[in-house]
Amino acid sequence: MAVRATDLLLSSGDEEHTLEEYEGRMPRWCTGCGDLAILAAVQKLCRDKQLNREKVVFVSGIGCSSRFPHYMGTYGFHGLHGRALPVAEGVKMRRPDLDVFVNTGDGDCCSIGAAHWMHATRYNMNMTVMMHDNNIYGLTKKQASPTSPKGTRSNTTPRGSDLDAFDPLAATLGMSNLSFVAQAVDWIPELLYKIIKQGYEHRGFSFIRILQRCPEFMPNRFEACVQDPDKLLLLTHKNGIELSPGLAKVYKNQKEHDPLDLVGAQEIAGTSERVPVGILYRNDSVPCYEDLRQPTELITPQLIRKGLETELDKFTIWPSD
Amino acid sequence: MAVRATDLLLSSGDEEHTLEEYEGRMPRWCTGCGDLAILAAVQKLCRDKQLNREKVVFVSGIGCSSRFPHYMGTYGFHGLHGRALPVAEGVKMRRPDLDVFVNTGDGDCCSIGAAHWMHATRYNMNMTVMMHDNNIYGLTKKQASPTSPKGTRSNTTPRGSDLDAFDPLAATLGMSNLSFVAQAVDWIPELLYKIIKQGYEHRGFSFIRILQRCPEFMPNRFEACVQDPDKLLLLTHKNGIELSPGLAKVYKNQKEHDPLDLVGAQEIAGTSERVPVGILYRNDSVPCYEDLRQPTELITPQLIRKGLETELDKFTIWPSD
Amino acid sequence: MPAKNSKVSVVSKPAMAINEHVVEIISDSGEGAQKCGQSFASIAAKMGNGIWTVEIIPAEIQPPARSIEGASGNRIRLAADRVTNGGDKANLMVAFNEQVLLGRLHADELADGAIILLESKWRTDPNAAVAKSYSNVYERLVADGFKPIEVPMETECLKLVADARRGKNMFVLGLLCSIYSLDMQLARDQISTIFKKKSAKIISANHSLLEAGYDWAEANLDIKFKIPTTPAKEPHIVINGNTALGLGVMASGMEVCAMYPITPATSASHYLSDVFKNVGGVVHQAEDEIAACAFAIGSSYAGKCAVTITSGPGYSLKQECIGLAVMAEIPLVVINVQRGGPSTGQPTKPEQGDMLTAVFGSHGDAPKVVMAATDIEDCFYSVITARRIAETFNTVVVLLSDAGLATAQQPCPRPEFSEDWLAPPIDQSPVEDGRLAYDWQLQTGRVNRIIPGQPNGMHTVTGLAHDRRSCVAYNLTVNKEGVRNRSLKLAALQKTLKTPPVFGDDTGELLVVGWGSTKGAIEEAVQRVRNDGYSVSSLHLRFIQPMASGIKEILQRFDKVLCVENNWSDDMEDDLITEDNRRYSNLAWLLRARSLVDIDCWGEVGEQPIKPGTVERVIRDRLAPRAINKTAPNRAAAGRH
Amino acid sequence: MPAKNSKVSVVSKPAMAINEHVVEIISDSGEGAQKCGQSFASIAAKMGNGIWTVEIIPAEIQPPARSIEGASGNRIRLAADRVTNGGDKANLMVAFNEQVLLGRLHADELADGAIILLESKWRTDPNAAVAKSYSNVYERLVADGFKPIEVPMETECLKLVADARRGKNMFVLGLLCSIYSLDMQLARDQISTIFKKKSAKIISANHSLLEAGYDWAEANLDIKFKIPTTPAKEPHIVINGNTALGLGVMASGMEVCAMYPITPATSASHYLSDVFKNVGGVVHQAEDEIAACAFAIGSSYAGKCAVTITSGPGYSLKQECIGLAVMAEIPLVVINVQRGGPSTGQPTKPEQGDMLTAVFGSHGDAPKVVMAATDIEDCFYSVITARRIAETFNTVVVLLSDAGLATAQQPCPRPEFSEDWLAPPIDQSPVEDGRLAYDWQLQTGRVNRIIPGQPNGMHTVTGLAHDRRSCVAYNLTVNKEGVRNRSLKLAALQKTLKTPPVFGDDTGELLVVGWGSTKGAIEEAVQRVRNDGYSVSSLHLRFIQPMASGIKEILQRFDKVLCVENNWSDDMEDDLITEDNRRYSNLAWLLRARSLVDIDCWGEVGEQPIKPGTVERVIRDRLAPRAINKTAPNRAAAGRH
Ligand SMILES: Cc1ncc(C[n+]2csc(CCOP(=O)(O)OP(=O)(O)O)c2C)c(N)n1
Ligand SMILES: Cc1ncc(C[n+]2csc(CCOP(=O)(O)OP(=O)(O)O)c2C)c(N)n1
Ligand code: SF4
Ligand code: SF4
Ligand SMILES: [Mg+2]
Ligand SMILES: [Mg+2]
Repeated sequence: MAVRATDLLLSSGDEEHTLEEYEGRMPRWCTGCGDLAILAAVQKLCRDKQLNREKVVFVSGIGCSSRFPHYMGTYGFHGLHGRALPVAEGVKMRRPDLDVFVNTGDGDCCSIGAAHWMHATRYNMNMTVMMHDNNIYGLTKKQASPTSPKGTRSNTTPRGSDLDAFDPLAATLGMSNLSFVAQAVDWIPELLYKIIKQGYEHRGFSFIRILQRCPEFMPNRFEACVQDPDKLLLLTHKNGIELSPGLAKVYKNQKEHDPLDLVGAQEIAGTSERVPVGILYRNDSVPCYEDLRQPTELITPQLIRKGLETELDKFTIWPSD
Repeated sequence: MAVRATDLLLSSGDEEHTLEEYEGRMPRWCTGCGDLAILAAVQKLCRDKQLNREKVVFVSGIGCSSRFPHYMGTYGFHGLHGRALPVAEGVKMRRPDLDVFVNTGDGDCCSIGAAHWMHATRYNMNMTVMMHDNNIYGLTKKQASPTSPKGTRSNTTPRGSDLDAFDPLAATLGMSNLSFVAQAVDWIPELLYKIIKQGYEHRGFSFIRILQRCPEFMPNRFEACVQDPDKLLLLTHKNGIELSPGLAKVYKNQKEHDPLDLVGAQEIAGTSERVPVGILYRNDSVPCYEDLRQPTELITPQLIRKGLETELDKFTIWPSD
Repeated sequence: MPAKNSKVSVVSKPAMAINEHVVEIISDSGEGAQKCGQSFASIAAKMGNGIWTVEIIPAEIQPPARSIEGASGNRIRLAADRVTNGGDKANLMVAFNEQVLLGRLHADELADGAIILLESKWRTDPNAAVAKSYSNVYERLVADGFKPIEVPMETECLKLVADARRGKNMFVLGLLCSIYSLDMQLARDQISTIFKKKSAKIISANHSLLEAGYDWAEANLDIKFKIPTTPAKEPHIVINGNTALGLGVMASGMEVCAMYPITPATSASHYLSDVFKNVGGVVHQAEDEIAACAFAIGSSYAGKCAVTITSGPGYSLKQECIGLAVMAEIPLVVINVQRGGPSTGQPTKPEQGDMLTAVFGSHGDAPKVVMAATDIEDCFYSVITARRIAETFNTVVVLLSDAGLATAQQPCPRPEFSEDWLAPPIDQSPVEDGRLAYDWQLQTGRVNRIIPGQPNGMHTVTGLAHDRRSCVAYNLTVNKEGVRNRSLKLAALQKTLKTPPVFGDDTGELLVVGWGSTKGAIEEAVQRVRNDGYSVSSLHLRFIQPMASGIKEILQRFDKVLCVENNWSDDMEDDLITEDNRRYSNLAWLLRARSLVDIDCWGEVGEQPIKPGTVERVIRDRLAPRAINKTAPNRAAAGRH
Repeated sequence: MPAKNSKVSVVSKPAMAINEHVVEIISDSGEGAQKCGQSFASIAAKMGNGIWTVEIIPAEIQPPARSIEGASGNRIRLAADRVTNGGDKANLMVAFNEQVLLGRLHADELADGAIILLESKWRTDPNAAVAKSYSNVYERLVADGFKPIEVPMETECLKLVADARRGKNMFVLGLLCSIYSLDMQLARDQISTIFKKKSAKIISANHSLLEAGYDWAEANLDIKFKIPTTPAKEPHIVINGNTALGLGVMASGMEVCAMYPITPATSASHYLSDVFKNVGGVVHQAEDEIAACAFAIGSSYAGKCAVTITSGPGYSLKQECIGLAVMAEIPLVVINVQRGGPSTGQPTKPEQGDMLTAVFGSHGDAPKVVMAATDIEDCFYSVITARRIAETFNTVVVLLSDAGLATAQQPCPRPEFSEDWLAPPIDQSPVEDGRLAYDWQLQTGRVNRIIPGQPNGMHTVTGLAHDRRSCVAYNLTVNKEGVRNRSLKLAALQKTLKTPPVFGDDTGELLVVGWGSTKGAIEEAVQRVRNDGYSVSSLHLRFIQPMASGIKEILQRFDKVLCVENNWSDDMEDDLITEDNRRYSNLAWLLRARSLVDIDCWGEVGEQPIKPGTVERVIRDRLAPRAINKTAPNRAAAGRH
């Protein structure tokens, strides 16, 4: 767990930040929308970490889930469909003092934004990415998304979708320079919180797929999982998630999985009958792009003058007098 | 091995097609460019398969490698940087009678075209895709590509590139609905030919990464591998590639690998010290998108009239008389 | 059946004859005001009224209940004759709660003296704040001079069904049938149709609700109107613009639609996804708009002319692909259902803001055809024309519609299918020796393209500059030849276009020029002021690029010319704005450049399609600015921006 | 050192004084003609000649040897005074083989009576076909009236080095030093500089080659010119346009450049990749152009104003992102180094074809600033201005350069760095209560933006329509306020722009109007015809949007106005083209619309920047069409497009 500038600030004697401070505008999601649970978990995390609100930026694309930043009491960037990640990279690049979070949807991330996702993973910049996966296009009112299960009836697939669902976990586990992947579900707040927290604490690109209920357009999608704890497989490990006794009692299917074990993670993602929840992979030793490319000197007008003059010298014809 | 319409045509008593017929314009690649070897292998394949030239379309993006279609004596579509795959999908969608090949570069496919690549894999349309991977941007004169090894000095990374190379094999093996992945090298013509042939014979989306030498901008990149057969790991299997005695003698590192074994393939891609060459994965049972979505009736003016009238009826207010 | 019917006619009060009315039904989303409004419009249309419906859509999926922004519903203009637009403010408004009503009041959507029918249950709501809010709004309405009528919708519905929230809309339909003297049998049939997938029990419950509403109105209201009808002699279809686009795609013989979801274009693709299969077509939802466009290009290249449907943000993303299709001369139909811009803008609101990017978009010289549909019917036929032009000239045809047309419904004559609408089957015959890939015709720049599968025609198309053989070009002459021919095709098409007719006199004081979806509103406004004796005419464009000949001559025959558009133009009354820096409306740019006539412009970038009354005010203002200034106190609010 | 120097002066023949010459050195690619040309230009510049160099670049990485399309090299115009463009046809041509020479002949690049120096080794090539080809070309040259001089380059070089292919270029440099009476010491120094990373042995070998070339020329040629020099009193830098852009980025205080490789923009990023780090900057090569633009936006949003550099296809891809930056009011500099379009077009060739897509690109009303650099020096300063405008107005500034400027070299005064070029450090102070995210100033639409890290300023920016608090807007009034303010900023900027000066008299018969990189060529052409007594002036624009005031008044003072641009416009002489359907050149569209002056246009879409001689011919043609027709037989070939 890396120490952040913001952690240090706790000792500065400021007043404690309350949960309310992290609230922004009134959420405008449907009743029962899983995004609400994610919002609650994130606000709690911010409070528990006592983040300075002005030092936090939530970046998103377009979709129901991408409204997220508006509902936080921090800075936010609600950008373009599919482009949350490159925007977030730009924000982080020369502002390592800012805590960057990204909220993206399954369409936003896995469809139009897929190339950026693959490359963001590779850049491994220090940010926490939550992919709200409701298996559908919510904001545009029900079209199949890549993660929609085969047979999903939607407005563009009225006779049921044709393709097997795209698996974001397997895809991520194949990406290069990977440093953190986890899966959470919106309906187990404790786990949701813990997983996002680990993502936040991981120094690097933390990708968290969150199974998110959309009662409006996919009312029954996750019902079986919600109702039947047996449908989940909880990944536990001392370097991953440790379950509270309460949870451990309810969720009987548990698997010790060391987040360092990539092949194990691939097997879990590829073959599990049950929905894995927990940290699939974490590698703390992948360098962050913003670190690799940080300036070596303080940028001052003098530095710029010096650098520029050096360059100009190379091209200069001096008067011969 | 599926039977194709074109195979059947062999018996039609036409004259045999010669190798020359498959030649297009004079290749304008640099001397020693690996693209030349790929071109030769593909022309030979077309001749051996006796493809009707007018029924073959080569689709490409932009890059040195994407000039490929111009050099074939078939139809060709030299399109936009990164967009070869969606164009090829459009070609194939309602023209299953056409044999579609795609030539794309490492920048074209893994950088700007990455989202299309992921989704083309998922659509699994019947086409043969050759990714000419020279680990560099050739046409634009030497910028790092995602597959450039860390430390590559290029025009945009004059002090050496910062990131570990992106691994296209591992990435593909994480993609959903995957049906065929192989790796070839430009400098072993026999294997190159055999692998492309298997890709062509596979009914579905056959993705072949070809390590391709670019003497102009990466002169030493693959030299060690070219010189030292020990640096390669040949994947053999009765359902994959079987080596000629000659090759088997030179390339001592061989590994029996069943193309159906995905986890095995992931291990090979993820951990091999040596460059694997052969079929990593093949699954013949993934349905092709164009089949799933083919018209159920012959499209005639009558059919259109009928369909349209049925629709119009739904909205019609008939005169009440 | 007859019994009930006759009962109804017996109790009916005498009705006041009126020529038209604008009716709005608004509720929280999910309460069914949409369905009520559409049914109401359908019944009136079947009886022979002219109608035009406008959807009132909240911006969120599930906006908070009882909120100003949550207003969801339908505006129906119904009239004795054909109507071409949604009309002006509402003459009668049915509101399911006072908050959604307030939203419409804020938006200045109620005509003076409009009749208001308001669900009364909130007055006695157990939540004091709700009750308070209700009576506040009620009092404000009274203060504003309205005489709101309280309707115990909930109470009445609960007599028949357990969940009034799901029944109110049919009760209101009955109410409206009484008020507008509609045929109750048609209403019952309508209910049977819309619930046809539901159980008989549900249908009968809704019939009862309908009748309860009717009876309540007959018993309690003393308003009753009769709008004369002229029953259609020919079959008509009642559809919205996006359905018309979908039907147009089917009828054009296109086989592939590649798209990515985006509001407000998507509903056209939804419709197609449902029905395209019946004519052998396929809707491909691609991974993004670029892929959708590339997919369509691939399909067109292979001989199956394709369409891609999108809205602003998607249109911007397709720019590079559009340039490729222009360059390689591959037919392609691109439909852009415009929405409020720039950027994500106002996804559900209409705007005509994408014309100039349609004309000048994509780098380099990328000449393409740009058309704009003027009404629902035109949405249908324009697609057919677009496909034909695209394949005749092997180029890109951009068809502009907008969020207004997309959801507006209007009856229009039922199209009679003609096989001429379809392209002949793709040519797979051998290519004669010596014929080249780009055998540009000297006079027209046209080319007969060669399609994969044609023996002896093998070549590689490319987005690079190329010669007649489609070989990469390395010099000025060859490049110039290609650029010239691609541009020339527009001139060749232009020669076939008719000069659009002037609406009104051929000369006069003021000519209003519009394009696309504003046709109905502009012509109605012009007609109104002409009726008052003003010398005003209008001209409406369907083809934006190329533009028919003869337009300059028309413009020159008027003292003043004014473009009226649903897009931005700087206001000359803004302090900083001068002739030198004013940013004109889209069409004004083009027309000024081409005709050199000093064209003024007026535009609105708002929530709804431009109203005829607004255009009327703008016209009067332009004709006698001072006088109007004094006599129209409402002007500021209505926004001569 | 002095000894050798004096020796040289002693043997020198008397030189003919001339005012300027255009020299070309061409070879197969890889033979070093580029290096030779650049060195030659540098030496001349150091002596005080005006120079302008143009790269001759083959379209392929490694084109076939001895091929027409393979010609690679350099064109150097050198003159007594400052030159502003590459001039007309070549007066002297050094060719390493007859095929590359033929290429230039086909392209009509040799002036009448041009001196040709041709490597003679091919005459006796063992391959009979080669020898034949050589003598054919030689004879054709003679037939065309040239007197080619055969130079035994290979033979002479082999006396000194083993691989003549790698040495010839320095031999030719010596040759040219003799012919143009250049200072051999400067030449030696130049060699020492360019080979400074190589061994002393290599340097000395190249010195010998240089001198061998010089001596051979002195001994064998009787051509010797002297172009007067005016040694600079101030320090000058010799750079090309893309280096100037890179230096401009450094000097502007921007910290982030996000890009994706594309010709011809990339060399600017190459240069920056090399040096940006020295001032703390970073070049990020993104996965595509969209990501590059989004990355730049993110960085700018976070307070570090960023630039993204691209060419046509990449520019088209960025359209959606550009609209977002406009909408959310995030400063952003977009540099578009234009190339031949449309689509992939002609990647290495110059064109000014992206102006209208820069002005009107991106859906909806997306007002942005569009500037165009007029010469090398202007490339540098424009970036600095662009950054300042972007941050002052929180908007997008598009800076247009092109492939011509990108690779052309010219001496310009060495900039004196000023700290005013930089923005102050980003504001991280607390935001006062009540200040809103978009506190648009009523008069100017401007806003002081709040940057993450500022306590009390938290808000979420969005591409949706929004109000002053950056909350999503749901109604006409709020949306209109945003649209108006974003548009108004352009008017506010426009008030600060100076009317561009007229080159020549303020009134007259013809005004030529241009923009961007054609300035030098146009003004030179105008000067030439003015010298002949014609009443012609020119006007050149740097700011395309907004456009300075006073331009209309200037246009009106001339009988005729003609836009001359490096982009397409339909030719009125084409049968199908009429006033009604003509597609105008880019600037002509804008100027006609704004000024209502009947502006004619002429354009070229070709291989090279427009030449002054071409413009001159066009001018003469426009002034007296018939007469010119007769007296200029070359006209067709030279392409009045
Ligand atoms: C370029 C572009 N294309 C399409 C859209 C329309 N659009 C908005 S959100 C969305 C998808 C929403 O699905 P998802 O990303 O899964 O988010 P959710 O709403 O389900 O949270 C689409 C297609 C857009 N705004 N911009
Ligand atoms: C939209 C767009 N961006 C960038 C370019 C410039 N470009 C052409 S080819 C290329 C990359 C070439 O690399 P790769 O795909 O690896 O192919 P190679 O030349 O190495 O075969 C780039 C960036 C372009 N033509 N279009
Ligand atoms: S539509 Fe679905 S995802 Fe969107 S707010 Fe409603 S429940 Fe949530
Ligand atoms: S630059 Fe490299 S990839 Fe391109 S043609 Fe030359 S050798 Fe081949
Ligand atoms: Mg979703
Ligand atoms: Mg490459």
